[in-house]
Amino acid sequence: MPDADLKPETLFKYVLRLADDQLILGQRLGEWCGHAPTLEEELALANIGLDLLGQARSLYSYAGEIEGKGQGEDDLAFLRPEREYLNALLVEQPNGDFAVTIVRQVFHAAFMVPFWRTMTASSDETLAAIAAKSLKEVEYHLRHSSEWLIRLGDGTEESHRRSQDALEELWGYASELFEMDALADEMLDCGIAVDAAALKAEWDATVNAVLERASLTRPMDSWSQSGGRSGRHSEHLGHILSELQYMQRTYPGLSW
Amino acid sequence: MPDADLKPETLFKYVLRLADDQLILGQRLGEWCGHAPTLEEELALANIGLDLLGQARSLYSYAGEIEGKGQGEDDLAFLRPEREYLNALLVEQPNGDFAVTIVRQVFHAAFMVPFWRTMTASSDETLAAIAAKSLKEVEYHLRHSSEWLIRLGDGTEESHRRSQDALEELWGYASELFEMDALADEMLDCGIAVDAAALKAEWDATVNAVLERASLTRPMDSWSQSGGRSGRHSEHLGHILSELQYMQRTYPGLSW
Amino acid sequence: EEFLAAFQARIDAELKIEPNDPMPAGYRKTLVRQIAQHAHSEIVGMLPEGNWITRAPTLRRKAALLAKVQDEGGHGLYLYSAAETLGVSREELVGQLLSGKAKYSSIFNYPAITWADIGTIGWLVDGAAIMNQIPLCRCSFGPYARAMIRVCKEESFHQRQGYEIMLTLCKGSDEQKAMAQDALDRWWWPSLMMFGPHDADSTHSDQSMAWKIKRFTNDELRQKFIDATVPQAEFLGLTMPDPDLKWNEEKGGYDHGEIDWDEFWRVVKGDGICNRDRMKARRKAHDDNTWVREAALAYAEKTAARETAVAAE
Amino acid sequence: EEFLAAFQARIDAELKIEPNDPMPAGYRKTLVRQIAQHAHSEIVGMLPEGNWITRAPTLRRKAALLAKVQDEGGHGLYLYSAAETLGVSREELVGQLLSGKAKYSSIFNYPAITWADIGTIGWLVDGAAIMNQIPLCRCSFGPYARAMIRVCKEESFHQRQGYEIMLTLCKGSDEQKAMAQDALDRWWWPSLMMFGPHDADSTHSDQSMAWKIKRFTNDELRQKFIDATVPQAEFLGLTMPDPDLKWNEEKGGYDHGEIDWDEFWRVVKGDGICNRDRMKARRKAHDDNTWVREAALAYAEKTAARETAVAAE
Repeated sequence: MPDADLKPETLFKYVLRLADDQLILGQRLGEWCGHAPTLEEELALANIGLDLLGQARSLYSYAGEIEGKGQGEDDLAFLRPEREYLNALLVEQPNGDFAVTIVRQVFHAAFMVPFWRTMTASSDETLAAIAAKSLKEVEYHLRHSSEWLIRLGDGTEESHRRSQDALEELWGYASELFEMDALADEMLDCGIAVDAAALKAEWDATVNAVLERASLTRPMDSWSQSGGRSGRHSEHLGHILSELQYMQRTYPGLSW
Repeated sequence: MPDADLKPETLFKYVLRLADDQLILGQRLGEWCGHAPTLEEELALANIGLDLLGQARSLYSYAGEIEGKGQGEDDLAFLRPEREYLNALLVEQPNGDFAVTIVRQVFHAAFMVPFWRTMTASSDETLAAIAAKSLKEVEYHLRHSSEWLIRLGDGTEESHRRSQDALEELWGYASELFEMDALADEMLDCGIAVDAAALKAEWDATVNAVLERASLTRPMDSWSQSGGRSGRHSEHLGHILSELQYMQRTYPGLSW
Repeated sequence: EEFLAAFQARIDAELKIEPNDPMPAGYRKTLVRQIAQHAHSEIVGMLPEGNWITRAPTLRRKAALLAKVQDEGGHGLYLYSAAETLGVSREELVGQLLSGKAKYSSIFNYPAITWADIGTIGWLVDGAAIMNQIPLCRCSFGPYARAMIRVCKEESFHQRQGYEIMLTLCKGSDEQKAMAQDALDRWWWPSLMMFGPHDADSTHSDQSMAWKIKRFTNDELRQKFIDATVPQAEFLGLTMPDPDLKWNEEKGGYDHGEIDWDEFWRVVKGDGICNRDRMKARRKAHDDNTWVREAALAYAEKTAARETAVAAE
Repeated sequence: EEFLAAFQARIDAELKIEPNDPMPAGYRKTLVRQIAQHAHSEIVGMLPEGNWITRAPTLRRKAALLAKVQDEGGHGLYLYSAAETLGVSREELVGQLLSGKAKYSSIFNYPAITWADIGTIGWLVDGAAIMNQIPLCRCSFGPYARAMIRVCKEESFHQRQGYEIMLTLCKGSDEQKAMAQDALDRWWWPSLMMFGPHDADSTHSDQSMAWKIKRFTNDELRQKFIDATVPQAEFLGLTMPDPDLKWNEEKGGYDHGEIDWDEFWRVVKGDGICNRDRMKARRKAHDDNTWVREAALAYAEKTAARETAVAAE
């Protein structure tokens, strides 16, 4: 159970950040449906998308409980304005070609594996339980996407070029994953949160190993973007939301 | 003023069909903003889009008056469910490459020129006035898009191939424009509507002349699609609406 | 002659034919065509439902829909594998789909334009598919029969899920009820067409029946489907869009109105509202990702070469 | 030497320099750079607003926004034409934009994420642009000065339109007011940065002032903008996101807090939230449509050849 001095709003926001990451990335993967490179990959992308949606659902339900105002998973997932979505910018980036989708997944999964592993030791039992279940899932996501990145990097000249381009395109969005702020620090002090900054070394090692096997070059740390955690998004999120929220906005308050 | 035995619902629906055609095509043209082939064409597409939006606004306002339930242009444009949009399938087809956009525009304008010209003689004074204003606009649309089609057809091998493909892709959607049904017949009998079927000969002559100058081949009449006039759309319309309606659905009842 | 008789005797004894067994060329050809068509239907069938994944109204429905579409992809996989046991590669079959040479179920050329269509597709389209497929679990060709057992189990789950969506809508607001009724109005006749032409007009039926690839005629299956579905519609409080539909005490089933076979053939021949969009989507997925498949192949070859080199050291 | 003195004398006499007049290489180069940068800004500036055309909340706003974006394209056209009078082609200038060699106003690397951003862009961004541009109507180079007169007229219409959007939001619901305040919070500082570095840090200023390409310093223009804008914000009932902002009776203007020049330079150097998206969008529009421009050229050549052939008969 959370600390006595912990404000529920703080925990609520922290859990929403996590939930939004998984929802928006799951939504992006859903866009691949019917358009994937092979039938096997069609199934794999759906599988990863389903895992992420499942994680998002557990997290939103928990956030609703913490908030205690009767909001359920759907209220939180569908009925907030854009500026209240707290996902990292990485996950809202467009699918691009398959290389972009795979690089985005490697970046995300290489972060989530140590994140959920550390979170299993959270003093918050609900988060610890979600972490234990999610860890197994993201381990598979990391394995699957890394294998693809190796294949693409070490495949043909075209696939090498496309994957190197994808790396350059997304590189600057990775650093936001490791950002800590007052809210995350407070949660860390309570023993609830993960010190995201401390996961950078493992992420680097994981990504470097994949890049080496893929004969790809690690991009320079010459730029970085953030803002998602405070709801300052790229222009992509609004278009995601116009589809995501369409039914709930058009027919408010109904059961489906 | 409308006939004594004319039901207002009939006129309302007839005007909505017209309004929806112009709105949806205008919305599609708006998608080109910032992505057109040249700066001059950027301005031209915006210009055509603006004309169509303007026509749609006059028509929706009039439809709202006919209905007499206090619905304004925005209520009608933004707050109906998909099945109540009555536009022809042609105008909701995706922009595709520039050739597809141009062919769609030629098909539409080659129909609207004789349509509005005939409508200027409508016994409904409002429609006759809208027609007079719109006629000048669509004459420009027809000229502009025909000139492009000629350029593309008689340009390079690639542009010829792309414009022939675009013709084949959209050909079967043209016939819906000429369809008459009980509603349109009733309006025709009252002296309000245009006999769309009777415009086919002029459309054929216009399009044939352009195709000849463009060295393009008129496609075979081997298929045709309809359903839009009774709200049976392709899957494209739903995605158009999720963007079009987003703000009004999210923030109902506000002034902007 | 003698071989054909012996083959027929095996069939009549309800013995399964396996891939390496000798079989008449016509039997092989019929099966390849049917299994491939079935596989293609699963793949193309992902598109109308896939169209709603980004817009599903709740997270639970979104997850269920994504899982369903994933199952359909899985069915496609088993079925292509079953066809491959007959000596034709998946690439070849997919090539036939993309060139327009091979057919897929025409039902997927109708658009999924409202959320109620997702319910209706589960309820009626999967329902009709199950009617067609349950007898196929006893098909004389072993790999197809076994694939069908697995497929049917999942389809019937999808069918219940679709019905449950309809139930939710029908218990909901007036708008939701209207949405459900509208979807039924649009999908009912096309779902009856899924069973194919009337027996009198069906070309491949007799031989397929003899070979026990088919065990019921089109009209028999259609009748079973109608008889099962009408009470479900009644329970939902929906009206069937067929004024001629009525219980026939004598035959113990429903009589129905005339099916619009012109529409059926028009859509089969490529003129349904979505035929072009479906093929465009499949071709685009294939063409845009050629480089990915090439990369996977190149990598596999490199890896194999490296392993050989290591083994040779 | 003598030529330079004579040129400066013309400038000092407020005579306009026209394209065919002799002019120092530096003058020409400065003008080409500035006019091109200005033209590129108009073109890139279409993107953040273009992002809302499909989602504008009412038909009236949709039409006004589309018209506004169209005006910006038109400004781009005049400005490229003005630059062309100095002997550099539009193709060359566009090439410099797409290669990343030429700059455009950094403000357009911030995203337009809510509808209030559309209001704020009109109010603040067009407002700041006008402050910069009004003196340019008296620029020593004739074609640029004349283009600016037309541009300024339209920009000031856009600025009023943007302010009117803000007024509507601020008279609206709590959500709308919050949306307006949020947009101001995000756009205020970037709009102050539009005037460029402080005079002490500004590299090109002195020579441009002497040549009367520039007539006020960056800080002077920024001060004018702040002084004009603060009362407008007060009228809207919005709070400026600068706790140090306060009226200074002595200088007869507002003092303001420290501008984050690190952010300014980061965005100028390509690391704003949208720099990559903007360039990707422009390059894609260019590359995807190469075939269209080639077709237009091929057609023009064919037509010219035909006309020549006819004339020769």
